[in-house]
Amino acid sequence: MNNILNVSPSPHLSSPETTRRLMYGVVIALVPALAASIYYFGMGAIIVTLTSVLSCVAVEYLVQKFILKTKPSVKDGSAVVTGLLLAFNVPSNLPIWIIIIGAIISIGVAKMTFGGLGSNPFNPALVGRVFLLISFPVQMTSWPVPSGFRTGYLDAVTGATPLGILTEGVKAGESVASLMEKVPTHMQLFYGYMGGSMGEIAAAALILGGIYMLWKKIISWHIPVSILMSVALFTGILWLADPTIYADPGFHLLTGGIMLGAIFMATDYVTSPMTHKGMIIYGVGIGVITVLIRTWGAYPEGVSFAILIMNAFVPLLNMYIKPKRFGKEVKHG
Amino acid sequence: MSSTVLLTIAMLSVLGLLAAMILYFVAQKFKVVEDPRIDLVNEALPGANCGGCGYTGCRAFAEALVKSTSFEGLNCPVGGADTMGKVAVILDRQPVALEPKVAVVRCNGTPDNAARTSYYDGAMSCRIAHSLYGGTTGCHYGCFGCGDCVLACKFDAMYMDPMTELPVILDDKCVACGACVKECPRNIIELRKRNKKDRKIYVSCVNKDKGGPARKACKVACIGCGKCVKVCPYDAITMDNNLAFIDSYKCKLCRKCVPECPTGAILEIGFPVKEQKPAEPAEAITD
Amino acid sequence: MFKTFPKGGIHPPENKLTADKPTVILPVPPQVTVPVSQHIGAPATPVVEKGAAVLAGQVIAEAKGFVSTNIHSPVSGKVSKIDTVVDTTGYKQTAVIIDVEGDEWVTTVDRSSVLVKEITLTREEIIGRCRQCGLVGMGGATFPTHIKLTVPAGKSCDMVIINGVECEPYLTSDHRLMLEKGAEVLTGVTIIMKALGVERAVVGIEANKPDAISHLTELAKDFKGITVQPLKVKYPQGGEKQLIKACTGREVPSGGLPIDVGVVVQNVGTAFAVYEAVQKNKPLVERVVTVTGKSVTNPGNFLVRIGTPVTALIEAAGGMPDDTGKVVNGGPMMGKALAITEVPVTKGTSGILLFPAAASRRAEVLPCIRCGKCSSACAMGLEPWLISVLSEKGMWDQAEKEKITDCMECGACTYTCPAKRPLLDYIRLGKSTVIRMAREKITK
Amino acid sequence: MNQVQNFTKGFLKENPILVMVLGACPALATTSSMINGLGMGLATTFVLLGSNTVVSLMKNLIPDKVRIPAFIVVIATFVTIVDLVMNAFVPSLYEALGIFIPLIVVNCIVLGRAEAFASKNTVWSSVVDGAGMGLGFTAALGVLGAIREILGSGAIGGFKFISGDGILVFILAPGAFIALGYMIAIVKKINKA
Amino acid sequence: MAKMQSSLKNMMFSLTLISVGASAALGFVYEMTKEPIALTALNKKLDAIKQVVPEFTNNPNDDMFMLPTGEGNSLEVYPARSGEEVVGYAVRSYTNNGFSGYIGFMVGFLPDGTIYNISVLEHKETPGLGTKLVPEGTPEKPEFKDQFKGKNPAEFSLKVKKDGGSVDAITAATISSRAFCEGVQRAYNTFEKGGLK
Amino acid sequence: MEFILLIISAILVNNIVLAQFLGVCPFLGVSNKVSTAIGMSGAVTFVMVLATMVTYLIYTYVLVPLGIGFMQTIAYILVIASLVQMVEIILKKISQPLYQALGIFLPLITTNCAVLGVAILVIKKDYNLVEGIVYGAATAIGFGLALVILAGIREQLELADVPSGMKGAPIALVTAGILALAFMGFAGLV
Ligand SMILES: Cc1cc2nc3c(=O)[nH]c(=O)nc-3n(C[C@H](O)[C@H](O)[C@H](O)COP(=O)(O)O)c2cc1C
Ligand SMILES: Cc1cc2nc3c(=O)[nH]c(=O)nc-3n(C[C@H](O)[C@H](O)[C@H](O)COP(=O)(O)O)c2cc1C
Ligand SMILES: Cc1cc2nc3c(=O)[nH]c(=O)nc-3n(C[C@H](O)[C@H](O)[C@H](O)COP(=O)(O)O)c2cc1C
Ligand SMILES: Cc1cc2nc3c(=O)[nH]c(=O)nc-3n(C[C@H](O)[C@H](O)[C@H](O)CO)c2cc1C
Ligand code: SF4
Ligand code: SF4
Ligand code: SF4
Ligand code: SF4
Ligand code: FES
Repeated sequence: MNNILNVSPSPHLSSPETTRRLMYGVVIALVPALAASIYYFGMGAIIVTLTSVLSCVAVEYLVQKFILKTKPSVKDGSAVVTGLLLAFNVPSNLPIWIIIIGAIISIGVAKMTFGGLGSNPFNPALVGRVFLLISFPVQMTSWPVPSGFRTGYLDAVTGATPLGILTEGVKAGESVASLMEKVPTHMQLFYGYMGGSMGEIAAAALILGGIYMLWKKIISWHIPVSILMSVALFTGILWLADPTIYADPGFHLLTGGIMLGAIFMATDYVTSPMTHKGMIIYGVGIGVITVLIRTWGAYPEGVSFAILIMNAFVPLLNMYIKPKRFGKEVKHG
Repeated sequence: MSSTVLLTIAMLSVLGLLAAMILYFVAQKFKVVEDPRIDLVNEALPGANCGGCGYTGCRAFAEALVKSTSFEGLNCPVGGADTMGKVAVILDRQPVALEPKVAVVRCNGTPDNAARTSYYDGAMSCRIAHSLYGGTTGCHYGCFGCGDCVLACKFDAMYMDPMTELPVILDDKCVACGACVKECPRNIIELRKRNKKDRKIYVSCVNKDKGGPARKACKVACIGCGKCVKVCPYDAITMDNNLAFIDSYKCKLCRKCVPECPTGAILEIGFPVKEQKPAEPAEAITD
Repeated sequence: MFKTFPKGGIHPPENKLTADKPTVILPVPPQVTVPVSQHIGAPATPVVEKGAAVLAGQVIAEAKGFVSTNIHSPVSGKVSKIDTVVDTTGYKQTAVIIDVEGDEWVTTVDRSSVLVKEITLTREEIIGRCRQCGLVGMGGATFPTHIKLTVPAGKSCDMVIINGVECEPYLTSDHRLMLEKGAEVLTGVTIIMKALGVERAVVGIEANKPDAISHLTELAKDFKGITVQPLKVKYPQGGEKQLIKACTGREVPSGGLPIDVGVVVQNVGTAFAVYEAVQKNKPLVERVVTVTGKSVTNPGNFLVRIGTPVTALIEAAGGMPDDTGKVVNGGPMMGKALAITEVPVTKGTSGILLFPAAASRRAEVLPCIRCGKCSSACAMGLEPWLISVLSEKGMWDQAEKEKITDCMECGACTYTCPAKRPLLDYIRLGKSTVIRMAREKITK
Repeated sequence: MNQVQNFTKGFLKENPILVMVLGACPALATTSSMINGLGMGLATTFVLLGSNTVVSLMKNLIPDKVRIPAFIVVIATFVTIVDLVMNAFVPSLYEALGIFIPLIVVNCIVLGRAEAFASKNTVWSSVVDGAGMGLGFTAALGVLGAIREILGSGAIGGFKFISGDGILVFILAPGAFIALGYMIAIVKKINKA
Repeated sequence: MAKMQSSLKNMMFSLTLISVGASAALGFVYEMTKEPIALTALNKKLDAIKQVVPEFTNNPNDDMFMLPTGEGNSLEVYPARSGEEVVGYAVRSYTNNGFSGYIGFMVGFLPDGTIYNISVLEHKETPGLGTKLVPEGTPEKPEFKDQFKGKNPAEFSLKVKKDGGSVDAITAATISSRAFCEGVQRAYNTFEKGGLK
Repeated sequence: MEFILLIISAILVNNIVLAQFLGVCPFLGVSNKVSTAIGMSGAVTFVMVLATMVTYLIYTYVLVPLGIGFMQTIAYILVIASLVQMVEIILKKISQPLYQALGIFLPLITTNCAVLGVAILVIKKDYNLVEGIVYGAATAIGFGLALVILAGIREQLELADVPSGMKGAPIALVTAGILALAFMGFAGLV
């Protein structure tokens, strides 16, 4: 015998797909949106992104090394994705210390506390985002207005998001038609010319990333499509019912975090259902809650909350919605 | 006294009386279904819910104890005589004196002793490995070293020694619950009588192959030569399927068998060093 | 045109390196080791003693009980000893070890290669012959054939499906057999049909074997009731439930057998063995084995005697490459890794697959990211991530509710998992535990 | 058990909220500042002391079957007394604690102690137990309140040490849950060591 | 002393005993605290009034009268007098449109309608956001409320700037600010319509 | 419409556990399994509606006329405790299956401060009887919703490798915290 053989149970083959490849696939898919926000927000976008990614990775590493005393797993890339998405969900002029708090919450509280990758019931980046939104409402809602590449960071000129303008205006009794003149055109919205969170603005870039992920089979269509469809349907009904106080579906689809949320955040494997049927229910839930919050709630935007709320239902969906088993059950004597 | 105070008193008395009556009738209608001693016994048990007693948990055992008429065959290995004594007081019975036990790993197939013939690369579980094939060495009986037993131990009484790739039992922590015994797919672990100063003498091998193959697979295998059986003055050693076994209740720790074994399969642990025996890695097991 | 089963399935790289390598007859080795248990069920009892002279084709171990079958000597020579040896299962088993002397056969065996199409035996005789000749399923499960050909009381059978799918990557022994012995195989199918009393047989073949499809389609014109069904390439199409679904649309119930939907599935190799046993009175003492692997110098398909050491096969394929890290008996998806290569070929050995060291180790296991890819891959509609963790945590009751016992151990889930979780390892553990517990409950 | 142990067990080893996780509602609801937490803790301590004393005094006068209603009456009486007294003399704290003062009556610690301890032990032991448990509860609430106040408003005991706001979540519901969660985890760790 | 058995008689006896004891204690404490509780409530009101109008000598609580808001309900008005001269009116106003609903105010007007001061009596607004309605600042560090002091709603538009008024809203708490304005406006309207100006 | 708002408010916006901190002990204690959580929700709903009704009547028609409103706490707790007992007896007599399903939870409800809390809140908020009952029912549903969600998550966490120090109450609390965070999104709906 020349060498000692390896013995393992079958199968002896494994697909080339790995967790790391999937995670970096998401990173690649996020590049167009990142480019867009750097184009519109400049230096701020770069600083926010770098801080967020670095602090997420650092928090994960430090928690594993010093608190949990487990093998560091930062190289699986999930912390990078969380970092990027956290950055995408905050204004590009957010002070660094707030971003670091966000990273601590995202990774430290929402992910590692539950046991790290794969165990967290809630989307870490969104927990971080919502935590910041509620803790630092002032900083989290002063949105820089887009301009060409800008080198300034904290000193950006701020303004309201289109959704903010809409919500405020409707509450103050203005008609949607007159408000629509104050917001960018649908085409501008599509290319991302609006105020908002760093990464949510450019629908075009986000859709591009989504197509890439669909092509690479990183995600399936069920979640994004069911979210977008249900938002379109719900807002469409409202719009048809009373166009003076409800904006059109196109506006709703192109503004706020809908695209980012539907394509990148609701699709997070860990926190979304396992079966296609479950995914559709989940998606519709997100869509409906989003519109609910947008039209009747205190917040002008509700995607983050909607996703977190539906995250909470995922275990129940997984429990009660099972894939179709092969073969009917028969009684055996 | 003001009228408020009077009203208060009246009100509360009525309420109190009502409550008392309701509860009285409830109590009358539904006499206690559960023996209150079950709670008491349950409280006296350690609450580890380890299953060492053979029941699904401490409470189930408490029920069994209360229902039983004697303690024959009922024992909480975790609490030991102390606990059983307490239970005996509660139930007003005689405790059965049981000798304390301790778990012992009966394999010494370190990489030095038993050469690896294959590398196991499946999920880290002895059961899975065991259901896959005979073993990573020529010995198809010995330890796989994936540590199922260590995971099973609820009392932190075991760990895997990375050098020997064998589990080690910490005598002072082991409560002889037997979880590891049940878990080991190879039946390597045995509960043996606990001797003074944790001394033990046992055949640290479970290989049932004939001498030749056994020896070839592992330097310290029991080859079934029978010398120990002959030398034992107390008939404590039996030979079955080419494998010697020392009954811990018959063994008087005289140590006569130990030098007899040509392969060193019999280990003596916890004794003062008598003579310098070369290379006895088993000494590492105790401390 | 190309049918397949509807849910799940994967498509690993096919790597059919030996598809065009004609079968080579391997010389008889100087010594053979014939385990007495080469099938599912009770081991056979040796009926020869040390030193006895035996002829090729002579019974050396007799079936013990119903689910068992005879073992024949594959060579002529002298019994050197009866001992326990490690065989392809990885465990020690009783085996008859024979020193080869010449190649004398039992005279009743017709060794000519003339095709005999006419079937003279009756149904009962066919089944008896299969039992006598030690036939087992050649598709991997090695279930004694005579049992499968006996339709249990209360069930009825209306068609036979012949499994020519060979969906495992690398393996080509069935493929070669269909090309080289097509007519014999189809005659064997006809015999099986007769034994079961059915009029219809379908041979399912995957689209990656176009030559076999056209060859058998052509030949089948001469056989009544046999059609060839081309199938899409998708693993695990060879699993009998999937194959039945693909060919007929019938769904074998959970916990049921093919016979519950009126079907019996047999492998093409089994059909060939049935042909040889019934028409030529030849017991199952040799089979085609594919020896393959990317590092193998001279991969090929070999006709070998049972009991030949695997080392001899590897030698025939150019020897064991230095960097070999894993040797698998069977295909890469379902085959069994060998701890040592000094083991004999048995009735169930369909291939010997060598992996270089670099490809032989499993990747680091990461936590499940709940991507659901394993669920999508599972053709049985199970949730591998769930049942494997239930099994890992010892939650047997829940695992049973989640139908862990329906798993056919195809390994598609483990293959797909991006986190490289050993899903099937734990599922297998859970499955066997659940089955054992269910049995204990019944006996109690 | 000696009385010192009897007293101190309520702080870490058997802390009502941090170990037994009883009385979680007031612990979450009234700890948006340290002062409120302490106030709530002291109110509970008073009830606990009172009910433990009375119950152990009367333990032989109360037949088993009515012990629960009897205990409840005793406890509710003390709770109402606290309610009235606080309303009269510390109105600001009374308002801050709001509905959670009457709810002391259902705080499992109080009934639990009456049932598990006071009804079986001497008056003195019961007083010590009540004090220990109550003060343990108070300490836990105080610390939790302090943590939330420091993080949430950048203040301690109402005294601000930063300008501007803190991390607002910590004075809101989510922060309460999260802070208590980690606090329990830490105490678990300490108790284990 | 032996433990009492659970007979009906014993149970009733014991519970009645406890009830009587408990209620006696309760009744006693109630009697004792009745007055301090009433006093506290009154003081609270007087304190609030004191904060929002100039020094007075009367007891505004005794002189309280109701004025209709014109929305179907009435507000309490507390006149503050120094001697015989009316120095101001404290109007107990409210709004239901706070972030968490109801907010109660005491708005103090000088007899000419100028706002003297405002005090928030009751609210459930979010800590850190809506709560910024409450504190009173210093001249160096004015708080939200301070911008109303000395303004006369006749010329000072009681609306947040977003809605075209003159009030600087609290950052990120427009809803609370808006509600605050509404409550003050209600007080002013009532005050004005009541002909007190 | 008013009732709808009341219901939405009680279930989503001012969820009894997640926003008002009432009933946290059973929320943590009975949320290990979804099936038990569902049973508990049913029992709580039943008792809460009944208790709200009875306490309301006692308060308005006994305590207030007699001028002893301060006896609220003591009267309520006795009423609730006896009520739970009675429900248990009646349930046992009239419907075994219902008793099997809810019975084990009933004793837990006596010390659930949500029940007493709601009874007190109904008075505090000046609801009339119908509003009070609707409020009680909606609150209980809100409790049930939160409980079942938490149970689902905890059952899933059973299978995950939660760090040992966080197991049990701590992780349940952190989960509840994040859940509360998510529910804050409903702010302003009413
Ligand atoms: C316990 C058992 C009983 C079986 N009984 C029958 C039977 O009565 N009829 C039959 O046609 N096949 C029977 N089989 C064979 C199965 O149908 C199947 O062909 C065999 O298990 C191999 O299938 P596989 O390679 O897909 O696993 C039986 C198998 C087992 C394990
Ligand atoms: C996942 C899986 C894949 C299989 N693939 C094949 C295959 O490619 N060819 C084959 O003949 N049998 C295959 N089998 C075995 C068949 O299910 C079945 O046992 C066999 O066709 C029955 O025929 P036999 O009894 O003649 O072997 C596979 C079984 C499983 C579980
Ligand atoms: C939990 C929470 C509490 C809030 N509390 C208040 C509040 O008390 N008062 C308020 O005006 N806005 C509050 N807001 C913010 C409003 O939802 C809304 O964003 C804001 O009032 C209007 O935005 P602006 O002032 O930035 O224009 C709160 C938001 C959240 C999420
Ligand atoms: C398709 C996809 C989407 C993801 N979305 C998110 C996300 O929205 N937020 C986040 O924190 N991590 C995201 N991740 C990374 C990772 O799954 C996440 O950190 C886990 O929840 C950590 O357990 C995503 C990963 C993939 C593959
Ligand atoms: S021969 Fe004995 S000691 Fe050696 S490995 Fe096997 S069981 Fe262990
Ligand atoms: S070592 Fe074995 S017998 Fe001893 S306590 Fe651990 S599991 Fe129980
Ligand atoms: S091995 Fe079992 S669970 Fe996995 S895919 Fe195949 S049938 Fe499904
Ligand atoms: S494929 Fe792997 S990572 Fe994905 S759900 Fe299945 S087990 Fe988890
Ligand atoms: S304190 Fe509220 S339920 Fe326990």
